[in-house]
Amino acid sequence: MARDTPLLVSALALAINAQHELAARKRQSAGGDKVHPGKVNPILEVEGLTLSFGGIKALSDVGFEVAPGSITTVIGPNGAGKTSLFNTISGFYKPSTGRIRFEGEDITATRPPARAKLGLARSFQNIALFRGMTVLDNIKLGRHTHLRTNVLDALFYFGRARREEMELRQEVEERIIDFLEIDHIRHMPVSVLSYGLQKRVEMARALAMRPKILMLDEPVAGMNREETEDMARFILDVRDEWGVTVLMVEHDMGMVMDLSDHVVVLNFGKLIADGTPAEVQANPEVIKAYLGSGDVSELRERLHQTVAVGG
Amino acid sequence: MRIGTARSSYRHDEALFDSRTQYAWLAILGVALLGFPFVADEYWLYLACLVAINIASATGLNILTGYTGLVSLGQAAFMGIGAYTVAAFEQKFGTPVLLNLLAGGFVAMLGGLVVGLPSLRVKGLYLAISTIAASVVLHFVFANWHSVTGGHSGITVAPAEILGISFDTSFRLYWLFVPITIMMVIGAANLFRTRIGRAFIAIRDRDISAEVLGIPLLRYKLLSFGLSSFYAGVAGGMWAYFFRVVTPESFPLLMSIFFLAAIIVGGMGTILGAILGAIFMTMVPEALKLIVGWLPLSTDATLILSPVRTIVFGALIVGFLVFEPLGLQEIWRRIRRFFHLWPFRA
Amino acid sequence: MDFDWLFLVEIFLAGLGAGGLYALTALAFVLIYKATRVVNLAIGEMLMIGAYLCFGLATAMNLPMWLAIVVAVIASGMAGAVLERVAIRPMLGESPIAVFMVTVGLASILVGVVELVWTSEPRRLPEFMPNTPVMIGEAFVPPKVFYGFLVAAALIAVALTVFRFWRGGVALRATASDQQTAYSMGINVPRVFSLSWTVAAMIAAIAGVIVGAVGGISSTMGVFGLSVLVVVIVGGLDSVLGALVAGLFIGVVESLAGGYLGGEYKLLATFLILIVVLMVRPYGLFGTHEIERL
Amino acid sequence: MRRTVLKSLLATAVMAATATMAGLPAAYAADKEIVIGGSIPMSGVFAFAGIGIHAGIQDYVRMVNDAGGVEGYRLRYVPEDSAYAVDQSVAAFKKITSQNKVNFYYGDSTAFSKTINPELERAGSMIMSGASFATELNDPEKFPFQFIAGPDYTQQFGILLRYIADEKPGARVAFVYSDTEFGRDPIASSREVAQSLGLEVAIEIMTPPGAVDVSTEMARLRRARADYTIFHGYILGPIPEFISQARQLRLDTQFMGTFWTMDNSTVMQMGELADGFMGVMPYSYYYDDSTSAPMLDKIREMRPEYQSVPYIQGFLSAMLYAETARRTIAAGQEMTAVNLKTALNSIENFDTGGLIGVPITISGNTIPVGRIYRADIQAKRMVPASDWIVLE
Repeated sequence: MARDTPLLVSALALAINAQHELAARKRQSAGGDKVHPGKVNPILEVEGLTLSFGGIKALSDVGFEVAPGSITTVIGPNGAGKTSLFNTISGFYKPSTGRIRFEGEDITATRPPARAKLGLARSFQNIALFRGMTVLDNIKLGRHTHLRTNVLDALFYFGRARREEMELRQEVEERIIDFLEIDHIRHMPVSVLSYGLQKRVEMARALAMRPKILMLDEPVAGMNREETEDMARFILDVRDEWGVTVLMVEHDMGMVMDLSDHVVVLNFGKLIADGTPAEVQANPEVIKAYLGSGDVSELRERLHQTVAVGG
Repeated sequence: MRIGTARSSYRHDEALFDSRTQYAWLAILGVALLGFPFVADEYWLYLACLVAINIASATGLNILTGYTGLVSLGQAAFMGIGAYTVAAFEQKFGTPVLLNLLAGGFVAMLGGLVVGLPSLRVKGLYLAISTIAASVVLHFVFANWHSVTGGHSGITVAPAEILGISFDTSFRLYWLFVPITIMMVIGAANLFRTRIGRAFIAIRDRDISAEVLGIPLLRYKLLSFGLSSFYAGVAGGMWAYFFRVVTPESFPLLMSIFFLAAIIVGGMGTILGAILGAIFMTMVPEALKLIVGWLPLSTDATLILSPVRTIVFGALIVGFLVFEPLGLQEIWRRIRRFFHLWPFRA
Repeated sequence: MDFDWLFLVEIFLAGLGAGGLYALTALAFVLIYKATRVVNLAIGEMLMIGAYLCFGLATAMNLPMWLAIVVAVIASGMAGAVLERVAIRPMLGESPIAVFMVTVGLASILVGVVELVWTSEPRRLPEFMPNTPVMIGEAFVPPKVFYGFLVAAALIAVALTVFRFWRGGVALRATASDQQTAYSMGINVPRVFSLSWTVAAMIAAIAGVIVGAVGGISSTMGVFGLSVLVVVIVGGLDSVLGALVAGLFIGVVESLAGGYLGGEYKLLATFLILIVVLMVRPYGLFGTHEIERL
Repeated sequence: MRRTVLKSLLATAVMAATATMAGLPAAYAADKEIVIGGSIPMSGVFAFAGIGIHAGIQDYVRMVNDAGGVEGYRLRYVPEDSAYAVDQSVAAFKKITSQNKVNFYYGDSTAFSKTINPELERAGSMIMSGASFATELNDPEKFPFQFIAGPDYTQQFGILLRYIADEKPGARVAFVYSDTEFGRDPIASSREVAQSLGLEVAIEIMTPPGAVDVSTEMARLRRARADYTIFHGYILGPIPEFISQARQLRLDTQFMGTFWTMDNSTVMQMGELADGFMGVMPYSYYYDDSTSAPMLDKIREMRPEYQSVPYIQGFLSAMLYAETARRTIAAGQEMTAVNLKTALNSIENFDTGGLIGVPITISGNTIPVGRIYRADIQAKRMVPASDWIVLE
C-alpha cells in the first residue's frame, strides 16, 4: 500500500518543483510534436486480453496501444495485474482470450524466445540476473538470439564463434557499458552488486537484446533519489539516442508523470484509464482507485507534511 | 607476488589464459604431461589413463549438472552406450579407432537426447529420478539385447590400433587418451566463452527468465543433455579400449554417483572443478590403500578398507556440500590468491 | 490349457504384500518430504540400518526379538534425528538438489557403517513371525508376507491418525504447506524438521525389519529404496494417499511382471511406469503441481 | 647461483618421484624366487571369500618356504586388496606386476579375468587362476594362460545333474538363478546337459538382484513340480526364503546349490531350513576325515578353527602354482607363460593330499571333479552324499 501513496505526494512535489531537470529534458526532447497514440501505426497493440488463474481473473479485457518512440507507463495499485500484463506480453503467460500485436503482426501464439528475437526486451520486477555470471556475461547473454554460433563453432572457438564474440564484446563495451556507466563493475559477479547497480545491469542486458520495445518492470523501485534520477536519464536517452520504444511499470509517480508520454492505469485487472499523464491524473476513477486502496486519512496527513516541507 | 597485467585488447581479455605467469604454468603442466609416461611405471600410467577417462566424463556431467543445473544420475549408463557402441563397431566393422570413439559419442548423444526429452515437463529432482529410470532401462537393454551387446557376458574388445600401432599398454593408451581428454576439456572451456555456454548458465540460474530473454529452453536443455552424453559416450569408448571388455555390470548406478560426487567435490560449474574432482575421487581409494598400508595396524587392516572407502566417499559428498559447496577449485583458488599476495599479506 | 486363475490370484496377493511394504516406506519418505522438502535418496539405507540394528541387538546382545525390534526402532529414530541435525539442517535454504546430493552421500556413509560393523556378508534375522501357512481361499500366501502386510497396514493407519489429530501432526502439516507462515504462527519449525526425520526413520526401521525378515539383510538391501523412489514419484512426492495407492500398484505390477515375464522384467516394468507417469503427469497421480513464477 | 639451486632442487624432486613410482619393493627382489601376485577381494561384497583365499595362499606359501621352497626357489606372495571392483583389481594387477616379476596371479572375478586376459597374453610371463568359475574361461584357445582350480559352473551343474540322473532317472529339475553374469553363466549350457542325461528342465526362474520377496517366483516354482531345484548365482540371498515357503507348502523338491553357496557357515546360516540341503563341492571340507588327507591334517594343525572352502580353494591354487613351477624348473625351462601352462597341463593323476579326494588331472582349463554333500543340521556339517564324480 505504502508504495502507492507517492502518486499524490510526488505529483504535488512535481507541481511545486516545476523546474525539475528531467521534466525540462523531456519537454525538450519530445519537442512540439507530442506523440498521440492511435495517430501513427502502434508498435504494440494489446486487445481484449483476459488472463485467469484457476477462476481468478488477473486481467480482464485489457486493451491499449503503444506508439513507436513513446514512453508508455502502466500504473495501478498493487495486485492490479501490471506484472501479469508484462508476463503475458513477453509470452510467459498464455491469455485465455485477446491478442497481442507487435508491429502489426499477431504474436499471441509466439513462444517467448521468438518474441525476444522480434525485439521485445524486458527487465524484471524482482531482478532476474544470472547470479553465476559476471556482469559482462549477463549483458552478453542478452544478445543470444542475434548470434549464430553453433555447438561446433563453440567447442572449437574458431571462425564464427571467435569473430562474433569479439564483435559482441566490442559493441557491449562501447555502446552499452559506457552508456550505462558500469565499466568499473564489468568483471564482477552480479551477486555482489548493490540493488541499484543490479537494476542497471538488467537494463544493459535488455539493451543488448537489440530491443525495438524495452519493457521495464519497476526500473527504479527501491532506489534512492540519485539512482532514480540516473535511471530516468538512461530511460530518456535510450528512447532519444537508440530510438527504442519504452513500456514500463512504475510506482514512482513523480517519475511516471515526468517521463511518460502515455499512461495506462489498471485496477483489479481492468483498464480504468488510458491517456496522457495530465489526463490520467485528472481522471476521477484513478484517484478513487488509489484512494480506495489506502487509508484516506493517512494519505491526507502525509500530503500536508509534503506541502509543509515543500513550501 | 604478482602484479595484475593490464589488458591490451578485448581479444586478450577474452582469452582462456591471459597472463604470462599462467602461460608459464601451462608450459610446465605440458612438459609434465609429456614427461610423465617416461618416469612413471605401469601402475601410475594405468591410474593416469583412468583419470583421463574420468575427467572426460566428469567434464561432460559438469556441462549438464554444473552449468545447466540439470541433475543426472545416468552418466554411467551413457558411458555404457559409448562403450558398447565402440565395442560393437570394433567387433563388427573394424572401423578406425577415432571414428569408433566419435560414433560412441554420437550414439550416446542420441540416448541423452531421448532421456532429456522429459526435461521440459519435469524439473530438478524429478528429472534426476527419470535419469535413474533411464539407467535401469539401459541396463536391461545391455543385458538382454544379445545380438549386439553379447548379453551378460558382454563384448571383448580388440586393442585400439592406429596406423599399425596397437594401443595395448597403458603407456600407449596414455598418448591416445590424454590428448583426447585435453581436447574435450578445452572444448568445454570454449563452450562457456560463447552464447551457448551462457545460455546453459542462464537456464541453471533462472530458467524461466532465460526463456523470456530469448533462450528456447527445450532446445538448450536437450543440447546440454546431448553434449553431456556425447562426452560420456567418448569417455565410455575410451573405457572400452582401456578395460577391453564391456559387460552390463561395468556401468552401475554407483558409477553415476561417483561422477556426481566428483563434480561436487571438485566444484560444480567450473572447468577446473571437474578436473580436480575426477583426479581426487579416482585417487582417493588408492591413497586410502596407501594410508592403511602405512598405519601400524595388523594385517587385517585391509579388511576395513572397503567400508572405510564407502564411508569416505559419502563423507566427501556430504562434507563438501555442507562446508565447501564450491569444491576443491575454490580451495585451490584461495591457495593461489594467498601466494599471489604473499609475502605482503597472509 | 486353461488359464490358471489361482496363479494370477497368488501373484496378485504377493504383489499386494510387497506393495504394503512399499507403501509403508513411501510413507516415511513422504513424511520427510512434506515437512522438510527433502527428497531423501537414503530412505533404503535408513531401512537397512533399522534391520541391522535389530539384527545386532538380537544376536550379539541376545535380546528377545520383540525387545530387539523396539530398541532398534527407537535407536533408528534417534539416528534419524542425528542425521537431520548434522547433515540436513546445515543445508537449510540451499538448493533442493544440493540437499538431495547430501542424502546420496548419507546413503553411502550408512552402507559403509553397516559393512564396517557387520561386514558385507548377507545375514538372516532370527525368525519371529508365525510359520503356519496362510490360505486365502485356495491361494497360498507366505505367512511373512501376510503378517508383514498386516503390520504395514496397521502402522499406516496409526500414522495417518496421528498425522490428522495429534498436535505435532498438525504442526507438521502446517509446516508442509508453508514454512514461513508456520514460523510466524509460532510453530517451532526446526523441531518439526527433527520430528519428521525421527518418525520417518522409525517407520523405515520397522519396514526394514519386515523386509529383512522376508528376504534376509545385506548391505545392498538399500536397493529396495529405488522401487520406493518410483512409488513416491508415481504417487506424487507430497501425497500420502499417492504413496499408499502407488505402493500397492507398483507392488502388484512388479509381481505380475515377474510372474508372467520373468524376474528381469520386474525393475524394468516399474521404471517404465515411472517414465510414463513423468511424461503424462509429471507431478504424480496425486501430487500438487507448483505454479511457477517469473 | 640461484639457478643451480633450482636445478638441483628439481633434480631431487624428479629423482624422488621416479623412485616412488618405480616402486622400491623391487629393490630386494632376489633372482631365485617365484612370485604369486593377487588381486584379492579382502573387502567389499566378496570379502568373506577373499579373506579365506588370502589365508589359504599365505599358509601354503609359508609351508613350502619353511620346507625349503620349490627346487631351491622361494615362493613370494604379493597380495593387494581389490574390493571386488574391476578397476581396483586391474590397478592392483598393474601395481604388482610393474613392481615384481610375477609368475602366477590370482584374480578375483570373472570380469577381471576377462579384462586382464589380453594383458596376460601380451606379458607372456605368467599364468593366472582365480575366484571365478565362469564357463567362458574354460577355453584354452581364448584364455591360454588361465585356469580354474576346480570345475567351471557348467561342470558343477553337470556333476549335480549326473547325480540326479543316477538317483532318479528322468527327474524334473528347476533352475533358479540370479539376473547377473554369475547367475546366467551355466543355464543355457546346462539345459543341454540335462537333456542328454534324460532329465527334464521343468522351469528356469530368474530373480532380479536384490530381490526381497520371492512369493511370485515361488508360485511359479510350485507349479513346475520339480523333483530337484538347483540354485545358482547366489551366496545365500533368497535361498532360505524359497526353502521356507516350500516347507510351508509341503513342496516335495530337493534343493541344491553350487560352490559359493556351499561353505559350511553359509549353509548353516539357514538354520533349520538347511537340513537336507545338497550341493556340489569340488574340495574336501576342513573337517572331512573320511579318508586320509595329509594336507588337511597340516591345515588343521596350522589353524585349529574351521577354515572356509575359499580357504581350501586358495590353498589348492597355491599348491598348483608351486607344482607347475616345480615341473617347469625341473624340466630346465624358463618360467614363461607358455612353459608354465604346458607344465600345468602335464599335471595328471596328481595327489592333492586329500584336498580333493581323488587324484586330479587338469583337462582344458579346469579340474572337472566334485562331490555331492548334504547338510546335516545336527552335526552342523556337510556330509558326503555321493562319491567323487569326475566328468570326462
